[in-house]
Amino acid sequence: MSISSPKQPPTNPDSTGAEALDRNPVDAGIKRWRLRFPKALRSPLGFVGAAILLIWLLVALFAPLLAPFDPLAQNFGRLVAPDGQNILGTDTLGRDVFSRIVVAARTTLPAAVFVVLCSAVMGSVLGAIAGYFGRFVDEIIMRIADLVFAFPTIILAMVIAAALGPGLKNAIIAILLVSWPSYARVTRSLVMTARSSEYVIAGRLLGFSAGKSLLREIAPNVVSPIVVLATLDVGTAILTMAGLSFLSLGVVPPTPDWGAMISEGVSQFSAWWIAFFPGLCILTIVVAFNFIGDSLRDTLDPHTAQEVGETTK
Amino acid sequence: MSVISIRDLNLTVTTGSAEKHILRDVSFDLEAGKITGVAGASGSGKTQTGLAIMGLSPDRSTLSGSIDFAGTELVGLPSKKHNRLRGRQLAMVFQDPSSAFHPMLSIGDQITDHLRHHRKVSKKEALRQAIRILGQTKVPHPEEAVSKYPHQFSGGQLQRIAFASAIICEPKVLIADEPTTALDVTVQAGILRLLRELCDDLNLAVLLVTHDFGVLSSVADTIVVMESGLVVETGDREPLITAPQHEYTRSLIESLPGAEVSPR
Amino acid sequence: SGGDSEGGAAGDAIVAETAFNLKTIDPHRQFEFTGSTIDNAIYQTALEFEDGDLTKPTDGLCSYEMSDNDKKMTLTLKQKDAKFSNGDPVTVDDIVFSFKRLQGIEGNPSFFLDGVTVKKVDDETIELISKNPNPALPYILPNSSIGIVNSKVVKDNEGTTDENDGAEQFLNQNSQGSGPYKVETYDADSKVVLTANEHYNGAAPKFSKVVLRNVSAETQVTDIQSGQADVSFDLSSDQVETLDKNAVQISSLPSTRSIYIFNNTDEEIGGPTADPNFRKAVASALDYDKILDLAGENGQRMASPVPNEFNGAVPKDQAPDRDLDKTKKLLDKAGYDGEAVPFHYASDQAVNGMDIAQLAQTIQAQLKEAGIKLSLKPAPSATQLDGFRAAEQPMGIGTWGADYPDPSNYNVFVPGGSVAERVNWAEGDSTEIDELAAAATKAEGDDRSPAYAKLFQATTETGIWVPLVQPVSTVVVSNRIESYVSNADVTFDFAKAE
Amino acid sequence: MSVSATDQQKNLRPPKIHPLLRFILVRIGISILLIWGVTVVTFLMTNLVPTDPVAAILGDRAAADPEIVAQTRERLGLDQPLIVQYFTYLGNLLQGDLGVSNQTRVPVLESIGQVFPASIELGIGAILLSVIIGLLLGLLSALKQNTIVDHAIRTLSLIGISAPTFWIAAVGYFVFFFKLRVVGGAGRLDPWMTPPPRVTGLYTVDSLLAGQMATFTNALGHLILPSCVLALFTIGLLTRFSRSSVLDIIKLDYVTAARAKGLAPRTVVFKYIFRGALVPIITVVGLAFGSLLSGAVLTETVFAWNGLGQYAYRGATTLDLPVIMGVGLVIGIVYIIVNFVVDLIYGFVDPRVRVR
Amino acid sequence: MTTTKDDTRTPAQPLLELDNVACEYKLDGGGRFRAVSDVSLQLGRSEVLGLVGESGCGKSTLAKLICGLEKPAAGRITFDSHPVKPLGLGRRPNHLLGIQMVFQNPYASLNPRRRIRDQLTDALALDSDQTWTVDSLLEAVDLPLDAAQRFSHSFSGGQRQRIAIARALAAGPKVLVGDEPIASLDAFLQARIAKMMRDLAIESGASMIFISHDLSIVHEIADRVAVMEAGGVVEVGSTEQIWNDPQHPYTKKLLSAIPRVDGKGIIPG
Ligand SMILES: Nc1ncnc2c1ncn2[C@@H]1O[C@H](COP(=O)(O)OP(=O)(O)OP(=O)(O)O)[C@@H](O)[C@H]1O
Ligand SMILES: Nc1ncnc2c1ncn2[C@@H]1O[C@H](COP(=O)(O)OP(=O)(O)OP(=O)(O)O)[C@@H](O)[C@H]1O
Ligand SMILES: [Mg+2]
Ligand SMILES: [Mg+2]
Repeated sequence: MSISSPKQPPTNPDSTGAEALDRNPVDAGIKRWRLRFPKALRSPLGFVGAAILLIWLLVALFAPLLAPFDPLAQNFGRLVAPDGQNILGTDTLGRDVFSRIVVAARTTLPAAVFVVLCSAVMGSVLGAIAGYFGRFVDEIIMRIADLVFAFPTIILAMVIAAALGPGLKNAIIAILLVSWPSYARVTRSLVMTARSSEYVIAGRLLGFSAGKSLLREIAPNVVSPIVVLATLDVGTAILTMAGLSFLSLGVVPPTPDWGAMISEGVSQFSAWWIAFFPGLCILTIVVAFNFIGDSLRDTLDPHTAQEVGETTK
Repeated sequence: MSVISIRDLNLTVTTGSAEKHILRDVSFDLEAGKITGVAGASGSGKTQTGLAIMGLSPDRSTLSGSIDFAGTELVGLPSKKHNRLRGRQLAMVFQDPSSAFHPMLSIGDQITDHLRHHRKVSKKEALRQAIRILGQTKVPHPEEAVSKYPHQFSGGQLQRIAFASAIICEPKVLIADEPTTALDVTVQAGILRLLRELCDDLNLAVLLVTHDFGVLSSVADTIVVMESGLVVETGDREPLITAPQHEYTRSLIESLPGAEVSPR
Repeated sequence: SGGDSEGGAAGDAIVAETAFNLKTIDPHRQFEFTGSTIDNAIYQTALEFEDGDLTKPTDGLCSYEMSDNDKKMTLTLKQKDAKFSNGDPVTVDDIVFSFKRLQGIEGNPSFFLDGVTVKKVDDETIELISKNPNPALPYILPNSSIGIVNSKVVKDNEGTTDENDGAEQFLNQNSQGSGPYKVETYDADSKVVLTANEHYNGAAPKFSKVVLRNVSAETQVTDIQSGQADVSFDLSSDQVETLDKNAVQISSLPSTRSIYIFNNTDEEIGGPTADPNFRKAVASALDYDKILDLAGENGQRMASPVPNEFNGAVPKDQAPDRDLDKTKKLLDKAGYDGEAVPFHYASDQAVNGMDIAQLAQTIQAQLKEAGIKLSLKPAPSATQLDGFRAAEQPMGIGTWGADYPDPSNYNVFVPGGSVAERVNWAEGDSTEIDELAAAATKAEGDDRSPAYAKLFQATTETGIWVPLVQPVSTVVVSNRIESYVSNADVTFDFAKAE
Repeated sequence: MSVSATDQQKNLRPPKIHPLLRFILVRIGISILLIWGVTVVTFLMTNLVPTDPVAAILGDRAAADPEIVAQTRERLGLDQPLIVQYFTYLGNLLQGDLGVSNQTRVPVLESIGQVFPASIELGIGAILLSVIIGLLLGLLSALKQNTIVDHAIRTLSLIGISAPTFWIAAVGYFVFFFKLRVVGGAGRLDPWMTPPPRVTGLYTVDSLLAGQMATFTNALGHLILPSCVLALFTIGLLTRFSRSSVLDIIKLDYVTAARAKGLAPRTVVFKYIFRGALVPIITVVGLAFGSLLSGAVLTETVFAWNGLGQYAYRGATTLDLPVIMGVGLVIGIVYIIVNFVVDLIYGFVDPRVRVR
Repeated sequence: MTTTKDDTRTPAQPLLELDNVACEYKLDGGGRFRAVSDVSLQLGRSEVLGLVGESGCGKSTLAKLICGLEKPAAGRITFDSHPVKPLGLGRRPNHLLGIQMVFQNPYASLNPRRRIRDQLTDALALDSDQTWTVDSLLEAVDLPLDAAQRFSHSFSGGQRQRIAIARALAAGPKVLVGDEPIASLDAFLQARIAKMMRDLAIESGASMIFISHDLSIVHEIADRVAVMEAGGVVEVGSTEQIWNDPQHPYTKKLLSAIPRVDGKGIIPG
């Protein structure tokens, strides 16, 4: 439902001078494309984000080695405050909070990345179809996207999860169903801009069919904004999954999960450590993805960046 | 007596870690009642020269040298003081008339807000003057025009309105940055005529930035040719065009179709 | 804390908090904790349990007499000064109408008077005739679902004694009882406010207003400590532990609810759970002390689904203990190959502060130690109940709250009973138990208790039901309330709080 | 590059209706279509839920009796084919009948009438906070681009959109209410307070209307924390968006032109830059309102805020289908209406649509 | 509407023929705008037709019609005795591949994500005669050979436009349509690129339609000139004829508005 007027990059009278290159935003973005990832990480935020993410990846990878205790074993006193043995305390069932937090990274991270990958693929394919073929195909796909947008994410996910039953798989399905439209919107708008751009028309004049030009000429130009959007969206997916778990509609116990740990913890205000640390974990990891995504977005040209920004929920 | 006298103007801009020298020792004068044209290929620093006079150089740039405006040194002038000159003494017209106006504000509002700000005149009085000025710049139906919005005008009309806005406070200096580049030839002629008239009638010192020697040949009194931030040649219109001294000027003019350059 | 001065603002209102499961306060339809808490304050009943002694029904509006064969009960109107909230006196007609309406509208509590014929004898006497001997009847009548309503007003507002009754909405908004309070505002989702019934024939309550708020347990913790609330119903033992004991009063009572594991007897559905050896292995694999720990200080072991305070309860020292060697032998006998058994429970439910989700995780961990693998299948209680009701769940956690304190209420666990059907346990599956059940039904007077105890012991021995714990019902009361009554009958008596 | 007005007119076949009217009509059309779509989705969604509504309606005891179950099924029309059920549902909807909650037997419309103002109060509180704070921060950040202020604001806004709402809500409740006592506790009022006489259903407004200052301060004290928590995400969102939107505008010629006119910097910022940036921002505010409604589910749960979110949560976990359908429909409609209004504002603000 | 018949027909069968062509745009606010109406034109072999007129008069629309990128509202376009069909979703039919276009904006007309070589190879595949190779193309447009390995962002506007020309030529077109291919270039580059286009087109045996609003450049390179005003062609004739003896008042106005680079200080018009 957003009104987006396809803006053409400004055309300025140009020279042969090489310094003029920086002045066209499209080019500036492209020039940086190949350097984008390393460059994005060179910005302070990007670096901090990458560092945090790296730490979390290592944690997830080596969780079994890092966790001092069995995350499922109810071996300790219940609700023990952080001390030398249980450095982050124990929960209501006497399980080590630190071990649970560490192991929970193993479910959260891959699940979030997986769900984002799926919805990015699903959304951008649909968006590309809508954007390229236009007319009623576009109408149908985008109206459905609008409909999904019109529903509050968490309520829709809640109903889906409640209907299918809690569980990681169902939470992923629920999030997938509600998160594809942002990709569809961005892709559609990018494809629509690209479709009427002169290089695509030039290709069509050289005898490319619509499908070939979509794949060969447009797709490469849409990938990077989608990557940026997806990076930012991993954070959102983690938050939504945590929200579902918080409402006991997500990961099935006893699998450790941050959202579920918070939900357990808020009923024990005095045992603040149960909820506080998992919240911090969610915060840091989402911040990491957002920092990286934001730095990546800065390397896009302004128009595309805005397109990405506008539709992010 | 020159209204503005630029001496050894240097401008450097820092982008990231790199420093870029945009203007190098630029010197020339603007005189009242005369149009000084600045020519040069794209990126040669024409626009930046104009902006330096207006005090609108890019952020994180350093300006050195001297711009003397009727006894006031503009280089290093505190921005508050510069702001008092802008619009009132120094006016500017931009290349693309359709983007130089805020699409959501009425024409009347946009050409009088600086008048009201500088002169503290009432809204009604300001509008009255606006209508007069629009008449002077030959905008059709000035009374209706003030309540219309930019998109309701053609490019040529908007450029006339931009001139009206520029002269409404009776400035001494007018900087016109490629005022006709975005316009059709037929419209261009009208705008050039308007520029000439305004310059003569109001005794304005005009700085006309353009890379079109046809335009300079029609209206400029003196011409300054720039190449990558350097002034390569300064001179009166006719000799400079017909018998350019500098190799760069010569190559520029010779590349134009229909140019009449005297052989060496 | 500044709670006291703030609390003072509450003045003559008493604020109670509970997580609502409120569907209605039409007494003849309500069947949940919140509804009955409210109806207890609004409606009087024909009989009562004095001072919460559930073993001895006493006179309420009426006095009663049972015939020798337990088939006829005679009620005599005793409190002739009782008045409804609009000033009408309570008559025998009102009582008869209320009984008949309960039976006729086919609501959830209709079963209370199944097979009972209500007959007005004269303006002071009513006869209740049962088809079969019905010794439980005196224990049933004190239930707030059998509250006495003003028949005239209810009839004027579409109230009938058959399923065409349309007075529910009316009764929600305009209570028609003779109890100490009446409804001021009713919002099933958030808040119910009661005000004193000035026509009440007992001592006028000290607090002329009762605010019952729908608040989750975690918020109740902060509210009771900060003086935002006077009474909290749902705190878990862990939460109670953290409270400042100088600022609050804690009353814990044995709960009338039982928490148990059910095992499906149908091999197609339950797999290993259909094997008695497996079920018994489960019973001996559990670490009951730890489970008891979750329930808090006054939680009790159970040797059958019947709460320990009830007639017919199996003494709790007969409850099984953990014996992993036994488990191992039994599992070998059952030929259990370590396959994961789906274990269903309601993820959003807490029973007397006992979180079912946590209980399930504990059970899973304990059974794992014994070599039994469970895969947890949590679901919102509505969905979970659907599956249980359809008898499709192999194993899981069930809870039962007493409708009335009589062992016959637990016949649902006996083959053919409504809960037994959910594990596909039908009459005839066990002749021994069928015989015991028949004997218990026949038993009279003092024989009933041992007869039922025998029945439930046999029932529990099959391992189809593994009773886990009888939790405690904890009511936390702020220090602003100087004296109060909280007992097994009324969890908290608003009218008696001072 | 513009065409002279006369040329345009010569070849123009004018539209039959005024473009603004047409714009509005098209928007209304799309909105109606979307609302219809929402009814289909809610209906289908709830029919996919594998639960038996009859059991939920009847309750545990009565559901055991197959005869009663069959009767109820017939009474509710659940024995009809799906399409017939849908049209019955649609017909009822058109008469303002959203059905009756399976759990509480209260008509859904009535309950929504109760909880909706609560959510709106929270939503308006949050959106006001986020718009004011978000826009100002965004503006500041853009004007001070690449300074320490800008970096700080950008970092903070990123953290703002990264924090799990329910966690912040719990931490905030613990710190600001439980420990510090600077805000009101759970719920919309202290429990013993009587809500003000209902006019709008917003306690803050109603108490002011009734002149009950004590109630007003109390309601405000309860409102402040949840709306701050809820606003946190949208503040981050709007800060970021208004920053980039302002940066886009700052580059434009008309801003340089305005500065070249010697206007006071304040005038340039608010009259030119901000106004230009506002149009895209309005759209995002519309979208942000949608995400507020989502965030409300979790926030309301923590703060015992008896609004749509909590109502929806209870509906979803008890699989109370009429409630889910009702809430879905209402929120969908609100979202569509908000965006419709946003589009209209867009149309009215932009003279290119308004004036021809 | 004044319309003029194209009476300067080339004797033989024309390569491209427009017959009373019109085009309409739907406007956002409803209503329609007729951007081109009743245009008849012919293009012979090895000829350069200049198309001039002020902004918005429909020049680009006409170019799009010729390439099949817009659907004509009326009239017929014939290329090499084949009707020009509007381009749908499928491939462009082979017999129409002989019409190629060079666009106005050099920044948008090359794919930023593909190497120059790939983009040229796509075009070379169309030319059965194998007249060109990537290297010879680059040489022809005065670019270093290593340009083939690079992406478009490393070229300036003028260089890109030359690549775009090379790509259009590579396809071996019979008609090359240039839609203001020089408008966004530096004034000092415009004439150079325009001449290069003409020379390359004629050398490779193609015809060219050269759209510009810069009459002095059209004068330099066109054999015939068509003048457009408000969607219609008002005058067609040989360049000399138009320049020396313009018939239509609009043409006169247009010509007189060109400023001369003579240093005389005369404002045209
Ligand atoms: N804000 C800025 N930051 C850094 N460099 C700038 C900035 N603005 C302009 N430049 C550089 O300054 C040089 C001179 O620019 P200027 O705009 O004065 O050129 P110009 O002669 O007006 O060119 P054109 O004919 O294209 O308008 C160019 O190399 C340009 O890249
Ligand atoms: N897609 C479109 N929708 C509506 N109107 C259009 C569209 N494209 C062009 N027009 C209008 O059609 C007219 C002719 O446009 P066209 O682009 O053909 O002009 P042009 O002669 O190429 O102008 P320029 O010299 O500015 O490129 C213009 O008035 C333009 O506003
Ligand atoms: Mg410039
Ligand atoms: Mg064009």
